[in-house]
Amino acid sequence: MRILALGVVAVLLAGCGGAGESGDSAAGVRNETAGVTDTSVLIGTHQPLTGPAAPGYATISKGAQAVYSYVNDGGGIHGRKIDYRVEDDGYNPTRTVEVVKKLVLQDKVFALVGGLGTPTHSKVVDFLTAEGVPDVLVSSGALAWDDPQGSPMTFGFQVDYTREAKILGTHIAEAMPGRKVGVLHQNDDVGRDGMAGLDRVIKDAIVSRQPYDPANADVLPQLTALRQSGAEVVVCECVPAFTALAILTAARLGYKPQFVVSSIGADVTTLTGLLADFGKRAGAEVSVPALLSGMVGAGYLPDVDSDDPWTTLFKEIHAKYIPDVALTDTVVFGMAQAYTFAQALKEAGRDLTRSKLLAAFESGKLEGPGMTPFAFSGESHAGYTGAYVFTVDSEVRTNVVREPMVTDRGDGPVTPAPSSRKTPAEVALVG
Amino acid sequence: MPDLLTLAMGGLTNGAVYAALGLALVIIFRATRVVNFAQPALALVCAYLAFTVNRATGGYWLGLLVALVAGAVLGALTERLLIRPLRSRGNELAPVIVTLGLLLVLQAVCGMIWSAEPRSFPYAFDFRGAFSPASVFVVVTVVVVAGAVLLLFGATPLGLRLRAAALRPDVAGLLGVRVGLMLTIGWVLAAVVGALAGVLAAPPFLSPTVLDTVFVYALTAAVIGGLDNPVGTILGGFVLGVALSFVSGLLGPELVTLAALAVLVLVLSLRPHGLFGSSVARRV
Amino acid sequence: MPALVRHLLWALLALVLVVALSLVIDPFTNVRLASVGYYLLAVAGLTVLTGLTGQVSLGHGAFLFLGAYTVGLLVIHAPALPIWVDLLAAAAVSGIAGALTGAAAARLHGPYLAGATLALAVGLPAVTQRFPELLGGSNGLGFTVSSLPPGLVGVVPTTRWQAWVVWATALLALVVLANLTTGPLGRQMRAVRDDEVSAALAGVRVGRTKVLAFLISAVCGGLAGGLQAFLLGTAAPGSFTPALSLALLAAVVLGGTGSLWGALWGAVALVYLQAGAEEFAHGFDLPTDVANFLPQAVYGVVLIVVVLVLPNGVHGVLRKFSRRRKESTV
Amino acid sequence: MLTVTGLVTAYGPVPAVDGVDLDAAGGVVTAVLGANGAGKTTLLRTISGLVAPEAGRVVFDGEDITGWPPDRVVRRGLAHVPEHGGVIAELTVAENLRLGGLWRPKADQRRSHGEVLDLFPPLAGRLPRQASTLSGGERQMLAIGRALMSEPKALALDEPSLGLAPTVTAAILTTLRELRLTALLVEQNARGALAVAAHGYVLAQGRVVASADADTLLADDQLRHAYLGF
Amino acid sequence: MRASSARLLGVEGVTVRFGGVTALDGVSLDVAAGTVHGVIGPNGAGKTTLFNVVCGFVPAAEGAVMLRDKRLRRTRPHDLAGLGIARTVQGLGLFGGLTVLENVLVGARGHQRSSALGALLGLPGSARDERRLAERAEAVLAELDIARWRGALPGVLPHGVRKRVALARALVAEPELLMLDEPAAGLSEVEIEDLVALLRGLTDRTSVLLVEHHMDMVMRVCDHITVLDFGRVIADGPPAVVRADPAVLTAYLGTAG
Repeated sequence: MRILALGVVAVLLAGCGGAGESGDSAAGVRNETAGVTDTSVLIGTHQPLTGPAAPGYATISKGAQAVYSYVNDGGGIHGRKIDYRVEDDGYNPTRTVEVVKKLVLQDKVFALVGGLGTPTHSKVVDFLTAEGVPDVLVSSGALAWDDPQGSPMTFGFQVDYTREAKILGTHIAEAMPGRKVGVLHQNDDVGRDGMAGLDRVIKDAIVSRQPYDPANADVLPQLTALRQSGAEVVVCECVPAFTALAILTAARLGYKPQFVVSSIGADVTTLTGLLADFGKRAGAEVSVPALLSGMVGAGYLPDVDSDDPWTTLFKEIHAKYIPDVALTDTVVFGMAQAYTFAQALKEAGRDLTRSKLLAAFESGKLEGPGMTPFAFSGESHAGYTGAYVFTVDSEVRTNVVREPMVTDRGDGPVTPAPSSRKTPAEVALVG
Repeated sequence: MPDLLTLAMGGLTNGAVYAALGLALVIIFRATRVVNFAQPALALVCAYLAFTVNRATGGYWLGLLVALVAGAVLGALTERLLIRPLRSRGNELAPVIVTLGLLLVLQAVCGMIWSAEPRSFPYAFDFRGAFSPASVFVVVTVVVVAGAVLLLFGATPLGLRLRAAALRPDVAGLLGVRVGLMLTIGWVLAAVVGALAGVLAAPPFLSPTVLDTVFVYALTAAVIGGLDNPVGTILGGFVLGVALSFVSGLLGPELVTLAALAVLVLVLSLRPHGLFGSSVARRV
Repeated sequence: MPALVRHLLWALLALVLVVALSLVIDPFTNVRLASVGYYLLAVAGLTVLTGLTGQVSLGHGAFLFLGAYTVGLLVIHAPALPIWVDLLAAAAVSGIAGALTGAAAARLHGPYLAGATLALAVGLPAVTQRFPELLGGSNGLGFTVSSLPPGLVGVVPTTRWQAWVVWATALLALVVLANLTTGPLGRQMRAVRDDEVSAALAGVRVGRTKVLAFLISAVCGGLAGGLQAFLLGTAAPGSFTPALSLALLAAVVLGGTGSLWGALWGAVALVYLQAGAEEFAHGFDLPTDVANFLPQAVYGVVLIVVVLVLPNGVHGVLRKFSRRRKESTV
Repeated sequence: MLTVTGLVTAYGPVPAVDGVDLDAAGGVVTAVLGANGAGKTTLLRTISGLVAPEAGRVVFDGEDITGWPPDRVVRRGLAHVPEHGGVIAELTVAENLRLGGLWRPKADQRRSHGEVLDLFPPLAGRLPRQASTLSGGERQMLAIGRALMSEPKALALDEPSLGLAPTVTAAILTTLRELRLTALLVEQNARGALAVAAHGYVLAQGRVVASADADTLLADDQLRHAYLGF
Repeated sequence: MRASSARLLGVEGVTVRFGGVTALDGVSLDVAAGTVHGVIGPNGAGKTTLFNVVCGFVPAAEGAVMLRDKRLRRTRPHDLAGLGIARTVQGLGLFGGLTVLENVLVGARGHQRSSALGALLGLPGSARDERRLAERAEAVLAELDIARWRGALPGVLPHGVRKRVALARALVAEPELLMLDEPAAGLSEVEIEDLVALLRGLTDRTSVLLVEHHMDMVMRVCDHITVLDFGRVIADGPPAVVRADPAVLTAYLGTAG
């Protein structure tokens, strides 16, 4: 028996990374320069690389890594190469907590960048706050990240679901007045916050609200209900796979509503890939152009199809570092996020500390890939403040029909975004 | 008033797939008293192979054929390499864990080869309309295959051997039946039916975890119907499919899994061996 | 020495070892140490059920789910309660659920029980979607348990304290399980497992015994879930997938069915096999998809190999080994 | 016809058959007698390949069949009717019968089928019924008839009288003798068995304790008393 | 033959049918207190069914089973021990995963006083209880001369020892009525001699009802014998009477050609 007990000790010790005490909150002192050396800075993230949420999201970190490689090959930021550690949490909150604790306590990352998912990331915000670890550019449109008092370390990234829905609702009210609106929404904060935004603008027009469960790929009952409600417009607060499922299921029912899709589910490249095969077998009426043309979507990052200078840069990086990964909005998301973080590192200056990084975010000087400004300031930690609206034409190209708009998450108006926006050359991270 | 007909037809299509995968489980359970937890993964590999062939040739039927052949090979390999060594063990937990392990390995292999991204998988026919050709194809195929399997078991010498080997392996051996071979054939047959279920369940999107819920409902259908009763399982699959479609449409999609649990608890508390299952006589 | 004293001494020794260990390891390893602790409890509970009464549950994650949510709700809505009250409540809630499940399951055998319990693991967490206001929907509950006694703030790091609480609770429960396995109840459970009719003829109430086993096992699961919530501050449906239930059962078999020592090896495997496989995958320059799925594949292969090569699990091998050593020294 | 030498079979550490030598001559019935647990059934199961022996040899019709799988043994011509007949209750009478000789050419199967029904007329009327509905005697007929479907060179029977009325037992045993098959007959019903057998072996504790002509055994009061319980 | 008039068990005109088959047909018998009562008959005569009726596992279509003066209704197996009945089963039914001592301890279940909770918490009362039971079990093991096997699993033991373990498990409950299903099956002559002596020695504390094939043994051990054939009683009485009955000879030994 004693042998067994000693075995336990040995096994546990084998997994022990070192006996340092710093980094734990009880030590009382925040380590301002954890993960930073003269030649490198270590950052981490949690992503669903496997499991139910992996489809659609597993490529974000690929895009981010490509940008970091590009930056590092250009000499890094202030001479520091960015070491990006991706931990798989399988979209399981328990594992999120475990891997984030590992990143913070064992790997001692300087900052957490772009942690993905509301159910997952919401469980580590308090911990990161307590440990004093910057928690920036969270990959989720939930409202919780914007809480400078309660969670001073946390900053959002993408436009929140409420703001975006207000903009889409405004578009519906103006471009499709008097039409009955149905909503298909994921049964979590994506749907709840999105509906809150719609309700601020077009509450009276909504005739049916159908939730879907991401674990149940059969949305026939929901689309049937939407059709029965007489909805002429269907707003999709969905992830891409469910946008595609909704479009296909509507086609299956012979139901032809105007689809209006929030940015998380409106990735035309991904949708094209998902819907590609059906036209081949079932005829032109279910070809990709037939299914997607006319779809209205929202975006806040430059479109993959556009000749935006940022898109040009991202295409170059893509071609050089990850040519075998399809260049989707999801990949661009990861790239834009990484680029924004690199900018913040540059802004923080040569003597990098965690406080300086936070200050760089709150400076309001970060402008970049996104089509609308960040809300970042001392008072707000919300990410992008608005979105543009596009439609898909019969050649599956996107056309912007409403230039970038900004709004707040309350009852404020929807107004055009400022037109000024830095180009890659102005940001000049490399070279 | 909800569109009950559409809900029913949608449920029938889903139920056909549960029935087919459930039938695969029942065939193996009857032959070897093992619940094959690797069944969804075996079917998944076959569906991905069909996908690859589809992409390469643009045709549907060659892909289906490849999937069925792959199913046969995988079924035989699984039985010979993983299940047979456990037969003499007499431990009902061992095959559970081994098939679970295989499930993890095969799902991971699919992820490694085809990535976690969903891939569009075509329907066999036009999928539009309440009674779309694609839905009719799924339902008819499953009914025909189930009928063929029942005919094979009930009316052919091979079926007689299979049943004898499953019911009384010791006696079957004494009657000249090659019991080991019959068990392998049972697994092959089940894996082929499973592969078919996988290909039918794959549209519109295929990803490594897509068959997990299908498997849970297939197992539910088999348990409701009685694990050793193919007819009960097929009925169970269709009934469950329609019931869950109604629950999703009338009460909300979040209640679907709870409804499946409720049905299961109800059935098993009335009949611990399923609606049509045979109970083993109590030994005194 | 009476069994109780012997078991308590063992638990005390183990606790001393854990405390000593927690002093020399870094904070994150303390988190892992605590994780081993709550998994140990969950696996031990399941191994009692599976090993002693032969009932195979594929749904034990449901009891962890109940325990975690009980602690989460109490921490949020009754923050004044001390953590041990929360844990007792978690044990009570899952115990009641376990008794109900056990009563429904007592007539079921083999695959029927497996199917029903799997449906439980799939179905129960969906309750959170039905009551999103109370249970947080798919986001679940997030909270922080601050249980560090005021006198220890700044003296003992949080993670170390958490490891102590988790292990103290787990070891206390293990003492009860050890009493069970070595005492008359465990004997009756094994009798029921081996031959229900003979056990009944000897006066053992077969149904009641099976329900009791389920109840005890569920209490352990609920406590483990409560400890997980205490440690990680989260209770969300995404954490209690069927995969968790299956992993617990796999850990039982990996360690060696029916043995509390085996439960320890199973728990260590649950925590370190995944982590180890990830390190292993990162160690090579592999394509992303391969690297992402390698840990899962390694886990699956380990399961298959262990069952095929070590029928009695890790503990079976160690016992054989130590017995052989003993014999060679005599 | 069938020669067993030094056969040892064990379940676990205790041998159930412990060095048995036995010789069954062609064309006659050889009886194996003994109390419950004497090792009779294990002996038969080892001969027909259901259990692997620890030691010893089984030679049948000039060929060493030791360790052969049971399906090969029956195809070689040695059919085994197990204890209680081994009728598969879930199958019909017709299916049970067909199982006996599935590997043989169709024409041979048909011929044997006719012969078996001639031999056991009660079966003919019950072909489509589930075997579970048969009476004990009918089951035993079905079991023997099924074994005959393989047109065996020899038959090994395990307690065909189990649970049968004496008249039925007598009828079955008489049929057996009239078939003039080589048969190895394991029985507790010693008197009935010895009445149709040419030679008898008595087993106790897995060993042969007596071997003699059937008549000699019937006449030996002391042996009867000690080992056969009557 | 011991004079003992008090009736412990009475079977009164019991008929049992399974589907269309009549397994028992108006069977009556009395077991007097302090006696060994044998039930014999060819295989399939209905002996095990009779046992099951007495235990209450199988309901009688007609007739009644009386224990002392109380009519036994449908009993669940675990109630038997409380009624003072212990029974062995044909297949022995030993617990393969329990040692010999543990097997016997399970049989002593009825004499356990401490509660489940006490056992879980390992309270002193439970530990005392456990010691007391262990002493009783050891005593029975010693009486049956199998104490040296106490730590072994049944699977590795010779058949004769296993039969004794099953007997010990029944005896440790100190029943008023001990029901033995073929206690001599598979035993050697020497072992049967021991068994006969042992059973004769039990009559001061329990009555025995046994089903047995081994005629010689039954004749020597029993005070009274009931012979069944095809579900009917064809003879009933002391061994000498039964032995001489021609109907018994025909039924039990079979007719010769």
